Amino acid sequence: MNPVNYIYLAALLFTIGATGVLIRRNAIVVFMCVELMLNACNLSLVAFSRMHGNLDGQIIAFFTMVVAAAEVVVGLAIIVSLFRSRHSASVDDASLMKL
Amino acid sequence: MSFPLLTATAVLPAIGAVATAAVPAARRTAAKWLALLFSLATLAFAVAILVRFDPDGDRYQLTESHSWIKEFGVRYDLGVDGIAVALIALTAVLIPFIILAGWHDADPLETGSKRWRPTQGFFALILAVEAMVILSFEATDVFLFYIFFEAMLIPMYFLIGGFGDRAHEHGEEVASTQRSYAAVKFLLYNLVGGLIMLAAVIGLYVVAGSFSLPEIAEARANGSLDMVTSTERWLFLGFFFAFAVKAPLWPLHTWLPNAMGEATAPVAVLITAVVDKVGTFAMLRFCLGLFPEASKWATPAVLVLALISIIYGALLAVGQRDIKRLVAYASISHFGFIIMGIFAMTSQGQSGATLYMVNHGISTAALMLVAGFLISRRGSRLIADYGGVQKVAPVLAGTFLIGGLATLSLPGLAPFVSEFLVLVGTYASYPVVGIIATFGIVLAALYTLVLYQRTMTGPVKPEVSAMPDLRVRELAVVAPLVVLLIFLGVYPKPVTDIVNPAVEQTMSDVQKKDPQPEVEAAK
Amino acid sequence: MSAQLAAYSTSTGEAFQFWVLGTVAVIGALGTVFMKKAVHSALCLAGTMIVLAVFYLANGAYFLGVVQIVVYTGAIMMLFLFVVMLVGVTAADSLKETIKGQRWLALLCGLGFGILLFAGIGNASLTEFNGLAQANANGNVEGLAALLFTKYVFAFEITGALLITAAVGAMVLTHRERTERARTQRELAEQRVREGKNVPPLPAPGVYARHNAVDIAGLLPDGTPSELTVSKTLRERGQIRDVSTEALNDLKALEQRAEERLERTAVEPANLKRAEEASK
Amino acid sequence: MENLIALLIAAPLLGAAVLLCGGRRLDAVGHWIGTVLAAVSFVFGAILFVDLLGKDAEHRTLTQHLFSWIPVEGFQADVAFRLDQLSMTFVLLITGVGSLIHLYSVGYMEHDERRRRFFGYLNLFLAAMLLLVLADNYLLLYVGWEGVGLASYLLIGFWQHKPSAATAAKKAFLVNRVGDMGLSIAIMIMFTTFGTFAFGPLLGTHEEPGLVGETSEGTLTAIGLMLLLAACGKSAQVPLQSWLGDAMEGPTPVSALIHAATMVTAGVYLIVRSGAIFNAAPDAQLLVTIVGAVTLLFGAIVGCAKDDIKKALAGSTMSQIGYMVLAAGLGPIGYVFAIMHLVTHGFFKAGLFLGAGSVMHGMNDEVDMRKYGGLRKYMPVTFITFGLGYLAIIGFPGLSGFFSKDKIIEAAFAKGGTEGWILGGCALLGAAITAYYMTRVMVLTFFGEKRWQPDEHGHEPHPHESPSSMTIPMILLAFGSVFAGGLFSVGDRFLHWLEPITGHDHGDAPISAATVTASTVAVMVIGVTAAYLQYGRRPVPVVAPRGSLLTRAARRDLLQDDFNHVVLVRGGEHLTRSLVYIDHTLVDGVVNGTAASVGGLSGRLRKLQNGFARSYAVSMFGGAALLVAATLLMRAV
Repeated sequence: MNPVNYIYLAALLFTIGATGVLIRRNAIVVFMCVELMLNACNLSLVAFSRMHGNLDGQIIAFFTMVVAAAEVVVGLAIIVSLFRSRHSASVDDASLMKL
Repeated sequence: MSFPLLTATAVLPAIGAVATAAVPAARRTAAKWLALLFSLATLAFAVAILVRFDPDGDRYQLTESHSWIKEFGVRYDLGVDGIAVALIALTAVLIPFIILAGWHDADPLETGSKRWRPTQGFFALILAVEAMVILSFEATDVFLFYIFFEAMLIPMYFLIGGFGDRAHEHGEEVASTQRSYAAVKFLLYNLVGGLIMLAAVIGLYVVAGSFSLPEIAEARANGSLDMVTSTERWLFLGFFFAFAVKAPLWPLHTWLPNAMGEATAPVAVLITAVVDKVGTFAMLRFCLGLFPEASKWATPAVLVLALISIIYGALLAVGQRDIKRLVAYASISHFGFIIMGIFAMTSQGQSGATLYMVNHGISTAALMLVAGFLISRRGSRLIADYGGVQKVAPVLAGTFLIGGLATLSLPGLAPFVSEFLVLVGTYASYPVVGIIATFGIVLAALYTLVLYQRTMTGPVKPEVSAMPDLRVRELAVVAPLVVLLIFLGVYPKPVTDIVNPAVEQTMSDVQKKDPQPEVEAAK
Repeated sequence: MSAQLAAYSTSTGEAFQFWVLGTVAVIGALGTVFMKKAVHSALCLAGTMIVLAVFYLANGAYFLGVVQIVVYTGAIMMLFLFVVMLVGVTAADSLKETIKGQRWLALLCGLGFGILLFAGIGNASLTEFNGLAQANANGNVEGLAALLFTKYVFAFEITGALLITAAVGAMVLTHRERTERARTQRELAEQRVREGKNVPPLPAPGVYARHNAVDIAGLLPDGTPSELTVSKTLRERGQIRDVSTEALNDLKALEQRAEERLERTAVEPANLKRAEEASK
Repeated sequence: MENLIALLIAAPLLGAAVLLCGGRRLDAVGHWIGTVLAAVSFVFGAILFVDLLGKDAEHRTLTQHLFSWIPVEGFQADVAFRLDQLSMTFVLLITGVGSLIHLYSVGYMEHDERRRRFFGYLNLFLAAMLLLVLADNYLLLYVGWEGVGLASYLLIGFWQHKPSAATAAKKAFLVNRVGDMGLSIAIMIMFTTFGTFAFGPLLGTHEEPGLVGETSEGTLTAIGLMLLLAACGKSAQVPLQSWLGDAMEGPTPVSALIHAATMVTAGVYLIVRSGAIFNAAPDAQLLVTIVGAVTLLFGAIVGCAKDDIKKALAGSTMSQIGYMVLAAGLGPIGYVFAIMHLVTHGFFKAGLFLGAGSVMHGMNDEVDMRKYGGLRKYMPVTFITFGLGYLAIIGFPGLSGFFSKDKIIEAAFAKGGTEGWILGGCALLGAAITAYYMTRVMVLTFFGEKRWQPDEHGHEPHPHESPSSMTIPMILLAFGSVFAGGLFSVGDRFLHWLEPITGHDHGDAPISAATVTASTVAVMVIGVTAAYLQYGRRPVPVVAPRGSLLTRAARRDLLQDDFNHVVLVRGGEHLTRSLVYIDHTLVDGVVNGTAASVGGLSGRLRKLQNGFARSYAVSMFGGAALLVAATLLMRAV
């Protein structure tokens, strides 16, 4: 089997994640979808590194994980404080950007 | 490097504006005198220009040239030809009268109104306008001209929107809303024109690689720079549109009646007698100077529009109920004559048009300022509110009549000379247009005399029965204008001598010759 | 599977594994998106991640595979679950769209984007691939470490700084500074009296109750349930089980049994009335 | 000697300036200043006249070049004067009659507090009129032309507090403006055709012709028609005659000076002066004669119907000028007689008006002839002078009107052909009607029993003779109207005086002069007797009877005003109103509409910014997709 399929899979997961970000209103779920996208990227990176036969891809994937971790920590913190202030975790309720 | 007379003449009022604005609010009267002083000093400098200017010398004289923005070859180039000199003189002459006439227009309203009226600001703005107008008459660098052509709008906007007649009839709020409407309308119209012109200016730089009017004109003349016909036409239209808005040409005229109606009489005079002249002047200097071929191409259309302006403006003037709006429409009609003269492409037409700019300035000033005095006495702009003024205030009525007669260009008064020149010049090249335009003089008589009859004659209305006659200050404003009108009507030679050579230059720019009389042609 | 195998070939086994687990991963992803409750989404996501971990291993990224399981599925997903617990189920969970046209736009974009990606990958010439044989020659972890501490050391340090910053930031965000003194019991009581509502203490759950679960409202003497007896969170989530009817039935049953035992005639209406009055 | 010409104009101009700017302190002496300066001007005129008589006929043309007025390339207008026999005649008429009427006004305007201004205007008029006749080119003539228009505007509207006066003044100026338009167009054509509009090079003299001969007849006809239009405006010829009747709102001296003796005859001057052009454009000439003929009947008919004495006289003025125009249209045959009639008419018509004024003066400003009657014994001097003027105008043999009018009728027949017969017939008919309505005026005013009654204020008018300052001018004018004609025509003095300028030829009279004279006298007698039988024998009703259809029409100036009102005034009002509406809605609306639409569009775009992070995210995502697409396309290309 051609490992390019891994890439296709990654693309598919990424797209699903992105769509999820767009259609879900619960901030937590939105975050999960973001994670999904990141993971998709990681998958593609790993597959690429295998193709090119060097480990840089994996390194990048590794960094991605770290960054994802950091991002999740901060993001969830934000969600929590948001929920405290307005008793809702819906991203639509935080629509103060309206003019 | 000789003394930069042109810069000085323009800078002086600018300094005056700053100084006047700097006067503390308590010293209102001092500010007025200061402004008057500066305007008179400017007049002195303008006279100096007149003296130093040699009609038979080179085309642009007293030139100054400094590099400004090297990257785009924008230069600070000043220079005047006969036409510019005449108009600078007109501006410098009118401003003191405008200031004197508006002496009390910007005083705080005593009738309980809370609206803040910065007296100093009024006079400072007037001086600022003067400075910019003079600079735009002097600039020979297209970009430089454009800057002042646009910057002029800012002080004008505040003059129109900030100061109006004391509205006794309808409440202050109503008046101020109408005023701001007028101001915004003025600004928008002219900005649109200006922006289109800006595009054309840039386009011109792209095509010609320079902003300098003499260079480009020279290059056009000796064929070293030939534009693609379509390009030239587009650029011409870009410039012409802006000038047509400024010197209201039908159908771009509707801002003028609002602006002149809502502004105080002196400001109205400033608009129509000074600022709008920049538009017609620029047609003569830039449209014809830069795009001779396109000008000739556009001539028929422009003439038709001018003709419409003449008749249409006059007819609407007849239909007005508001004194100031009536004068405004009359001005539209007169601007039609000016533009017609410019594009008739005969030396009579163009000399007439230039002369017309000067004379129209003076005559409108006379009529409008007297009308302003009248309005300030009664507090209403409606013609129907007056009647029989002649009996209680004969001098006022008399000067008003003279102003009106000048407006209908009675022979012996200055406007007749210019109007007849324009008509003859137009007839020489476009007989039909000339003949139709002649109907304008009948209509002019109609609206002027109707105005005079309804306001000044007939039984005395009770409201006007206590109306005082002209005061000394007001007489000091009107009398010199009347004298000028009569003098220039009887002996216009001084002006024509200055103007004619410049007009010849313009004619040679557009490579036009006066049509020969049939008889000589036959020989 | 062994390192060699992963290194340079794709065996049919891997193919089989890919197709099976790939399907699982996709299902998981879809579940993440379309599950109604956040908890379920989280579980689906966890599943997907584990599958991905397996794929990492299959691609010879042994270290990453492990990290994926430990860090992601272990730590991060737990974090998610904690937050879900804190926030609880909210009205935001409903999949009903509130912004007009949002869903269709989203699906359209997603579809287009996916197609484009596939197209892109399609014309990308990704046929040749040389395995990780010599890269992983002396161990995948060593390989990574070598790169990480030589080539990418700078980035590595920065990442550390990032993590610390994130930790501090999380604390700052979640820690709420008390601006005013907490009100004492006395003050609260006084306020209740001032407002004149709930002057007696709130009713405890389980009055006439047959259950002692927190999500069951206590019943008033007339048998109607009192919302006040249930915690605020449950109320907001609308997770109150109403048992008033069955309680009333139980009451009837009780009375009947009592009659049978005491051979009494039916209670006089008067008493009943009095009882009702007392209950009011 | 030439320099006197400028002074001729300068004197009254100075007077006007002084009186109008002088202010109240001149009220006491103002009228005398005005009168004296008019007289001074007359003296200058007399001196120049003597000087001209001294020269031989061919060299009686003096020119004075003051300064270059409007020099623009080919267009050279100078302020230059030209005094020849033709303008000399006018100068004497204007200054002479003018001075007399100044004198008359001293008495007539005694009780008017604005008398000073009145004299200022009169002087202004004299200056403008002199400029008109002395100008050496058409443009300068145009200045005088509109100048007299202005003066007449000011004087008609002198009693501005009367709305009727103000309206009449405006009407006069406007109608004149229409004529002026013709004149200015004529000047334009001249300039473009000949490159000049100065009399000298343009018209030439009869020995060496001017540029006129060198262009097509069509052009000349055009010029001629335009000049005719101007003449119609100024001389109240059909179709531009409607203003003259209303102009009687002005003080009577004004009617006498401007609207009888001088200004209204400017049209005739213009035609005669431009003779060279008309001679070369027969079509234009024919039209001139037709206009003249129509007007002389029109005016006469109107004159018969009016009960207002001044309006009746105005009608007669119109008709007399019709005679002059008719004569002027006949070309060299008639020019001289046109001018001759103009002068004699100046005398007797001014006299008649002054008489009318004196009558009104005595009847506290009653103008309705039906309220006069039997005044001859109350104001004898007025009666006699008026009577002499009356005899003169109806052409009583031996008086001046007889000679001039008779010559015109002869000339009309002498035109020859059917035209000659028609024109002559009209002229004769006109003579009959003239006799009729003048007799009517005379009888109604001075004969019969007295018909006046107290006015609304209740005080009975007690007619009395006017002061000497008024009677003296009347007497002098009466002399003029008696003897001028004889003086001129005995030995054809006037003919020889003017011939060098206008040229003359006798035409071919189909009937002998004697026959014409006889018939003229005959129709005159018929007219007089008819009027006498109608008004002298029977008592005159104080209130005018309804009268026949013609009478009623004539009272309304043969419905000309109604036509103007309906067609021009009403139509104009509607036109302007609709235009104002259009300007406000259409022209302005387009702009405002654009503004509104832009605002609406931006408002709609604004809705996209709904503040929901997710919808922003969608656009981001879409953007990303587009980027990918773009990159792919790039690679594909």
